[in-house]
Amino acid sequence: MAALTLIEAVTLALASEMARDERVIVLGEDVGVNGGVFRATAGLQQRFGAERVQDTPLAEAMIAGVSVGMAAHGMLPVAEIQFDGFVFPAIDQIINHAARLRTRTRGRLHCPMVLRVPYGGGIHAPEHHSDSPEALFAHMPGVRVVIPSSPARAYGLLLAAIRDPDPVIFFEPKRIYRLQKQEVADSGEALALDVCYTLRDGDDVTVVTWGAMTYETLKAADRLATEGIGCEVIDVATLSPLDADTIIESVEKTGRLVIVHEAPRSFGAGAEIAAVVAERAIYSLRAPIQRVTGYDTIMPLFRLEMEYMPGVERVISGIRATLKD
Amino acid sequence: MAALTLIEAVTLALASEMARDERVIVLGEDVGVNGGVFRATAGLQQRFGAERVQDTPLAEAMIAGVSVGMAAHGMLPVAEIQFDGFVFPAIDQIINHAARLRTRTRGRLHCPMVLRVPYGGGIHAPEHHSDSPEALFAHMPGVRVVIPSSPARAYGLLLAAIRDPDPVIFFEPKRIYRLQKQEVADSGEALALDVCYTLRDGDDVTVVTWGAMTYETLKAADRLATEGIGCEVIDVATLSPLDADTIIESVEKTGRLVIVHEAPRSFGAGAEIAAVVAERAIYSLRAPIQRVTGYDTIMPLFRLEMEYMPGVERVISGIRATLKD
Amino acid sequence: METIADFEIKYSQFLDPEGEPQETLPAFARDPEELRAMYRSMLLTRIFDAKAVNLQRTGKLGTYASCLGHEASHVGIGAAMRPEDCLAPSYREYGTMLWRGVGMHEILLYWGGDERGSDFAGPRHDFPFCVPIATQCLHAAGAAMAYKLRGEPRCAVSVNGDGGTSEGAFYEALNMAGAKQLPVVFMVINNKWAISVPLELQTASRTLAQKAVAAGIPGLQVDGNDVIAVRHWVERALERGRNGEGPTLIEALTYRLSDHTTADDASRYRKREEVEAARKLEPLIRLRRYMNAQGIWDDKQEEALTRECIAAVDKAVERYVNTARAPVTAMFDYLFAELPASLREQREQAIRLDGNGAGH
Amino acid sequence: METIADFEIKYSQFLDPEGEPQETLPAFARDPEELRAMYRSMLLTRIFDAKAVNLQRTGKLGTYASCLGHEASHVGIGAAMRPEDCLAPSYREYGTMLWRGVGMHEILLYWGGDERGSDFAGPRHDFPFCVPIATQCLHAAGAAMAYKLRGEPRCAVSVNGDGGTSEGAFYEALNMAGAKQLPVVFMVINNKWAISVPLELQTASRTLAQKAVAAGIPGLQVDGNDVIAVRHWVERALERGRNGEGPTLIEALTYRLSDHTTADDASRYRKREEVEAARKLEPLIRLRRYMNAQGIWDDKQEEALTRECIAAVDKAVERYVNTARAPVTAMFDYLFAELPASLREQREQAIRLDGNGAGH
Ligand SMILES: Cc1ncc(C[n+]2csc(CCOP(=O)(O)OP(=O)(O)O)c2C)c(N)n1
Ligand SMILES: Cc1ncc(C[n+]2csc(CCOP(=O)(O)OP(=O)(O)O)c2C)c(N)n1
Ligand SMILES: [Mg+2]
Ligand SMILES: [Mg+2]
Repeated sequence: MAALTLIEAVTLALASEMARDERVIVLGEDVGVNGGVFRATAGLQQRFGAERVQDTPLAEAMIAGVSVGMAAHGMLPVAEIQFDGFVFPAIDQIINHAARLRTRTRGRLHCPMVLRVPYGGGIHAPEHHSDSPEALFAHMPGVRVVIPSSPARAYGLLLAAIRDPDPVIFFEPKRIYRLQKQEVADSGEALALDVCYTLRDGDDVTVVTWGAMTYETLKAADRLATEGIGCEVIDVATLSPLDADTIIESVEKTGRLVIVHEAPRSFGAGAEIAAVVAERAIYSLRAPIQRVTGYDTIMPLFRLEMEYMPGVERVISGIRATLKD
Repeated sequence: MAALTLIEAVTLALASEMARDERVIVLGEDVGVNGGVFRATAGLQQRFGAERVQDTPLAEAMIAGVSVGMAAHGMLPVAEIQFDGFVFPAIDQIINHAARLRTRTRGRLHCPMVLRVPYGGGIHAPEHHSDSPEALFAHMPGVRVVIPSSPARAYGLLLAAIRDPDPVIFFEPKRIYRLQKQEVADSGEALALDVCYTLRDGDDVTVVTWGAMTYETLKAADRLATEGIGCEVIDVATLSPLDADTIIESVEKTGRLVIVHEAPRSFGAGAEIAAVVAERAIYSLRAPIQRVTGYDTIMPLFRLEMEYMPGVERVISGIRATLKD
Repeated sequence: METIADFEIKYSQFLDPEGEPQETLPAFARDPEELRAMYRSMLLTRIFDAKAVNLQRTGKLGTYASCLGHEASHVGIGAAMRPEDCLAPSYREYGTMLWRGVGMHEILLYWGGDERGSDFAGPRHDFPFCVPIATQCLHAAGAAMAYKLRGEPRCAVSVNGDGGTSEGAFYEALNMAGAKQLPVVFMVINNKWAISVPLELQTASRTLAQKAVAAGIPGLQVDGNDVIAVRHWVERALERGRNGEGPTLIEALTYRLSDHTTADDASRYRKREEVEAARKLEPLIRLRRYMNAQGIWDDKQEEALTRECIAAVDKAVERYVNTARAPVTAMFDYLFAELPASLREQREQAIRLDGNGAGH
Repeated sequence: METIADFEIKYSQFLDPEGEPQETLPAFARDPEELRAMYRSMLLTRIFDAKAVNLQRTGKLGTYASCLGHEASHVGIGAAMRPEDCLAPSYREYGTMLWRGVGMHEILLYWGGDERGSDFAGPRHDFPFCVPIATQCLHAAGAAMAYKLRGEPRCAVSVNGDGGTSEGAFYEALNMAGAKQLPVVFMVINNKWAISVPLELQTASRTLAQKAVAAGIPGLQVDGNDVIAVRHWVERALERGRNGEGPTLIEALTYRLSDHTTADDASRYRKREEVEAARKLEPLIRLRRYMNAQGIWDDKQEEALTRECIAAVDKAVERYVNTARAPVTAMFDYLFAELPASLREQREQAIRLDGNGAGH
């Protein structure tokens, strides 16, 4: 058992599953000798060789499409897209193929691939390196969208993603890659997909979030706790398919809902959560739902990025707004 | 003034604006001699020549990217993507470039392009020819998503889209391309973007929809009218940026909201509408919001497609459900 | 200036349009059984194809993409491949698929709007039809990567058209396969048209085989109406792949004698004379002529085979038209290995509404 | 088998690493003023580049992509282009941009996280830096299409790296430009590395110039450390474009002497010896040697020029560091030509929260 950062937990999960199952193949740009631009695959090529940890040519549609082909033919590819802003050329292969290979062939072929995508802002990165495109993938039936928010969940959810017989888009919140260490045992035990994780219990308001925003949200909850306000903080973890039940249950208890995400608000993933609650738990709501999100603008270059991203203050005002009524 | 189908209105708008403004260039696969696989560009090459109506090589990322380049350099490209299922390779150019050229250059360059995309099911088309991916584009700040639902709106909104100085994704509901004729004058008058169109007034329930589903919705409203139930039917028309005000106002009047769309429900565009209402008009709601949508599955091949798509019966039950409370 | 690299693109034809051998035939082509088997497959494909077009015209099939004229290219690929190799087709390669064991009724099911057509009996590892142009090239490269990693002596074969060579995915696949020396064969069926777009508007490239140069892999052009040339060179390319010598691009020159699909009207954009000229080069005639000349095929055999093929096609059509619609639950039951809890309610709804005017 | 097409790829170098002419120099290179202007630009670029790396190291700049070693390739392109031509760069071509009139402080603003850096004074029609690899090739093709349609004698030039030649967008642009005979020049700066991926893993293609063959357009390789070769061949390619003779692909062979960016540590993946060997071929030395030998440049001039460049860089740095952050409203005000009503509230919120711990 060792204290690991989130990215170290990713590396550990990869190494662990590669050792356990030789069908697991890591591929992507710079994942080999260099160990990935974030070092998520550091040491893997040395340990498992250049066939199992492959540097690919620079082409994201290719990385996704080749992964589909490998996955359909008995391998378990875990592909890395270098940054959020470069995942878009891969969308065609994900939506038209990975997501529907099982449906199209009535189960004759399926596509057990994982596409790892470091995402989000807050690290003062260059242009096109700070996007949060999770909502696009969440709207694709047939793929799972999984987002860890702690080292332990990164380890357990990535194992689950690799073992899952269907495609998983695994968004890694790069802003918290190295934020905190947590004891993570290399137990080989996967965590459950398709369920939310309740990070903190509370009776006054339900706050639903994922990725790096869990940190801002937990900090806000801490602050509000000193005022006697109890926030129930739910990390969605698997964004799609969504475990609405856990959220509904919580809202039925608290009567208030705040959703926090970094991506632009409109047509973002928070909208689905709000919609589900408006459909299934409207009579429990004692105040309007609040979304605390990025603005409906282009993620700015880094001098303005912290003005773009929801921070503790914005989360707190969102929560307070629901408590007014 | 002539009675035109929706697709004829598209052709008319293209011809009209090409005649008025020589910067307008039509490009895409088979748009030339063949006049487009749906015949939306029929006759245009004969009239305006092969430079202004260009058959391109078969590559959607290219079509989008070349359009960005042309648009940044003084032309007004109107590109056709042949079918919904083939728009995905173009996403990278749309989200990373078209949507943000103005922002990135602080207005030095901008991108007045239109991407026309016939979309949706119900025409017994082959695989990958019946998708409804509008929500993906609606979540991209910096592009407009416009969807006409009648010949007159097709004409007026397409003119507006071409004249708009920013990129517009113009989704054309192919199922109603030839469903009904309507008198459309070649007035050269654009309709307003960024506003909803209220197609029918009613006091009992607000039904928000777009594209081909306006027909199912209007039929449902007709049927319910015979029972004395008044549906206010709103065609969103510009999905993004969304004119929430019109919807809110209507919900404030009716107290009930049903959203109808063909795309899969979860993380679909309907979620945003539900979310906005849950935020801004929750106290007006007298019943849970209902979404009547495609299922969260892959759009099936055509033998099952009518079981997938919301039809009049499903719309009616959705409306009835909100009237129960 | 010095020349630092040079390339040449070769062309191969064994039988000319008159059925005259132009070179010494490869061994398989000297075996009458082999020739008859390929001829049988081409004829069956043609009869099947005509029937399918007919079914569409009479409202019994959805939009259908005819393969008229492509029989030699398609059957040649099928005959060259081994069962354990993997096919990643586009949407037109019935000749290849039938040779490999896909049922005619399964092809009809697919174009009849039923996913079960892609759950075919043929090689269970083959990819299904692929409509998004050139995306299948990457799947073939991926399958080839799997074989290479496991050390299996197998190859993947992707097939796309002339239009498909304009898509980024095509080049990305070639380049990847070259960089990794994957056991894959990229077939480009150059039938001169991509719907209404003629080759000259598609690319300035004189041949499509030369696109291999960009990836540093061998490329060659064959007469795609000569089943012997197609089979021979695909066999050689597959051998190269199995021997670890990497990928090959083969351009098969043929002509789309039909409309693009039944939804298309080619008379809008191409001249009848062009089609008539191309018809003279079509693949069945020349093989029959050659076999006739060799005394290994006669009119009686032709007649018997035609009857046999028609009977087989009719049987498949019957099976197709008698296949009941799949249950609505099928939409849900193959989305994931297990139905997520969140979808149970939608599944119930679909069952409840089935046939009940749901989408109508 | 007959050969139906053949191709050769040529290589051009005027000045060898010792500064010895290998061929008769083009006219511009016989004009001392021209040589000194290019040398000045290369030296300014180098001094600017070193300073930028330094600013990053001291926390005054974000991640920065050094152009060390690329000066001849970049300045050669700039010197060949006319102001009315259009540049579609990647993220490294400071030499080209400075030549064309972009301010050094603007480049710094960009890497300092401020969009105003892309609102540069230089040619207002040039595209901004482009990070998504190879996507800019399509923009150049689009701009070229606009020029062609309007009959303007202008060309577009896109620049990408060796790694960029693996992206589908690169090939799609080449093919489109070939099919339409667009006035565009595709520059591939082959610096041997794409971050940690060496050329051998990127492609099996022996040269990157031969990728032109796939599009049926001319391709050629030049010594990218020889500013004369780069400028000469880019000029020729631009002339071809302006004369309606279509696109050209030029591969400039150089070497990335720096880390990929300041966020990279190249010692993890490449040998010091390789870098040392490459350093001997770098572009400034050879032009200086040649100019020295010609008696048109001496140490005193070198010293004066160095001082002048340092002063210019310092001034730009000062201007950069003194540029106040843009207002938060900037996020909203350039999204569309006019702010949509739906965004007004968000804009108000951003103003209200500005600096108020919003994202902190
Ligand atoms: C990505 C994509 N874009 C567009 C289409 C629509 N489409 C179907 S077939 C076709 C032409 C294909 O031409 P070619 O590659 O030459 O193959 P052929 O049909 O001639 O066999 C087009 C444009 C598609 N299926 N996929
Ligand atoms: C589409 C895309 N994928 C990945 C990246 C991340 N990335 C930035 S630079 C780079 C390597 C580029 O190599 P090359 O094209 O040779 O250009 P160089 O940096 O050597 O100038 C990569 C992978 C990116 N910017 N865009
Ligand atoms: Mg074709
Ligand atoms: Mg490079």
